[in-house]
Amino acid sequence: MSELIDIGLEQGIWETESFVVHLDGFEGPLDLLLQLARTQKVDLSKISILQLVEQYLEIIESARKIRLELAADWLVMAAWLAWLKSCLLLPEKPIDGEETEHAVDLLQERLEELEHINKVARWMNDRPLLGSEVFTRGYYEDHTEIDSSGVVLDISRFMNAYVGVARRKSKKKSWRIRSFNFWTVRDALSRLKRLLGQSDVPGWHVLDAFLPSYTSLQEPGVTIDMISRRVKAAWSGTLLAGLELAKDGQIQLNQKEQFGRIQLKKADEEIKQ
Amino acid sequence: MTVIPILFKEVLEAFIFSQENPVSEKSMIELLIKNAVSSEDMTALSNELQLILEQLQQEYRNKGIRLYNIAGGWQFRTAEELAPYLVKVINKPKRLSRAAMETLAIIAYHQPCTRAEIENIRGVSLGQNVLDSLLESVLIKPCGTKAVPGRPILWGTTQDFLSYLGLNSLQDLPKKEDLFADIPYQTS
Amino acid sequence: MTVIPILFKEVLEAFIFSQENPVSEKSMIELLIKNAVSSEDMTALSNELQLILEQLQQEYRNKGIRLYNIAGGWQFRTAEELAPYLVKVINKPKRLSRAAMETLAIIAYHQPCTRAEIENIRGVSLGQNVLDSLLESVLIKPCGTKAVPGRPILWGTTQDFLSYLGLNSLQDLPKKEDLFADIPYQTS
Repeated sequence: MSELIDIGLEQGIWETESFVVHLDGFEGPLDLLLQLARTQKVDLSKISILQLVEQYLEIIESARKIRLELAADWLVMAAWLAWLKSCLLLPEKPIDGEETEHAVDLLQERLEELEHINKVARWMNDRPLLGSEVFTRGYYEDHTEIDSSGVVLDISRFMNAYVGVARRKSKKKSWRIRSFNFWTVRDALSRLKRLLGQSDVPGWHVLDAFLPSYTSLQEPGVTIDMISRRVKAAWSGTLLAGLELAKDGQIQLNQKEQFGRIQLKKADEEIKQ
Repeated sequence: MTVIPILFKEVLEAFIFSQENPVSEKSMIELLIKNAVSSEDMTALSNELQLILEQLQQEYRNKGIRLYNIAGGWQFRTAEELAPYLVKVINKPKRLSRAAMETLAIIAYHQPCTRAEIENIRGVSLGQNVLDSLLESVLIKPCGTKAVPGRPILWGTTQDFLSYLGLNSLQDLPKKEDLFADIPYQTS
Repeated sequence: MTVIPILFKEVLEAFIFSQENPVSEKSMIELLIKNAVSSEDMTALSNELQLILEQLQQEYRNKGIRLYNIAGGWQFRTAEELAPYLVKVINKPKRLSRAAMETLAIIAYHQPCTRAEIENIRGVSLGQNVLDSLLESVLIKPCGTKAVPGRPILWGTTQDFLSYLGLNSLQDLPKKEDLFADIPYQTS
């Protein structure tokens, strides 16, 4: 039966099967077995398993003479079938007999199932397939219109926006408070120098006299509390400016007692030198 | 006792024609209701729709375009018997290989099933390229996993599978008995 | 003197249907030639094709689908007058920008108010597009003018504004005092 084998020639996938078997054309040993079963031209449930097994083993045997590297699953199937054949030929052992019957049934079932799938696949392949034989419309029309005239308005986003504005606004206000005009040392220095330059009154003057006027510290919207802080700032500014001028020797400072009034006067010529 | 105005045969014809996929009767009913076709008696509406669809199908019986009931909906397609003339000018996609077609057949009949189950029936291991080609053509989809060790993926067929074969539902696949009815094991 | 077999009316019908773009008469002639339709007399072939196309167009005259001669080719399309029945409107409401939302909130709480007042509260100048978008969405409306030099327009909210927020009246807006319990300074 070696004329069955023609290894190396691809068998057309959907071609009608000939009696010649090309191993490469088969999808595994089960596929080959099915093909061999078909050649018996009987119902799968009535095939001669023994004949089938003999055919398969013969093919594998002759194939191995040509191609030693025959795939493992083909050989495993061959080994299993060889065992099945030996059992079928020696049916006298009762235990083995049962097992053999089961094995035969199993093989038959699998072949039937595969035959079914083969037929379904063929049936599917013979149908007019979409994209191959039948075609849908090549162009689609889209009749959807997008209406975006509406607005998403939810109360939480709306309130959030308002609170956001208010918070930004209140932050701005407090920033302006921090930038209030305090009487700085530099302000005090220039005021002191100016007043001393103008003053033609020799002798001691109280430091209080050099403070900016209370009314000049008053501005609309400024609280009483803020004004008293401005007064204190003016005080310390003027004192520091006085100390600075005294260090330079431009003026003399005098305080008679602790927490007493601070007095100042233009420095004498001799001290200046 | 007509509830659907005569004009709507044309509207439905245009609606089915304009859509990319088979149009379900449900969306046709929706379209009718949206266009203020009385919807008091839903059964009457549905029955009448059925009549209109049959009438349309009849009208296209002898044309190059036919109206088919596919994958649970209605779709216009070119007439099957014109394929030999059309394939000469239309570029066809590659056909599925025998391995892919058999795998698809197993999945169709045994869904949901695992890769191991497919391999067991075919008696050969399943190449990844086969699964890939079926997935790529959207003919199969994963349908969860099997509650066994390793939790293998279960495969099933898609809506596109039905559309591909021109079937309305899985019920339209041939029965085992029907396939074996013709003379078995002809080698010719 | 027919050169095109009768069957080819259907073939051409199916061919035009299957193509994405309008099919030129040139590619129809190609299809005929590839299918071995006699082509000795090209003028006769072309004339007959013309007749077939006109016949097809006639057949579809009273259907939901029409055959149109578009952009130098032929294409099936749904009948134009049926479009109103097929239109499916999808609502995609716009979202207001932050500037628009803030402006709207200020108008709601301080109405009627002028543009200058809004700018003063927000601390930034108000783009015309912001007011336009609110007007376009019918959320605000002019409510007369303020009796100051220049007579600026006074803005207020509309009925639509209330219905968008699901409020019955402006009284239902949360009170300012409740909103700003922790902020000593109030935007007034």
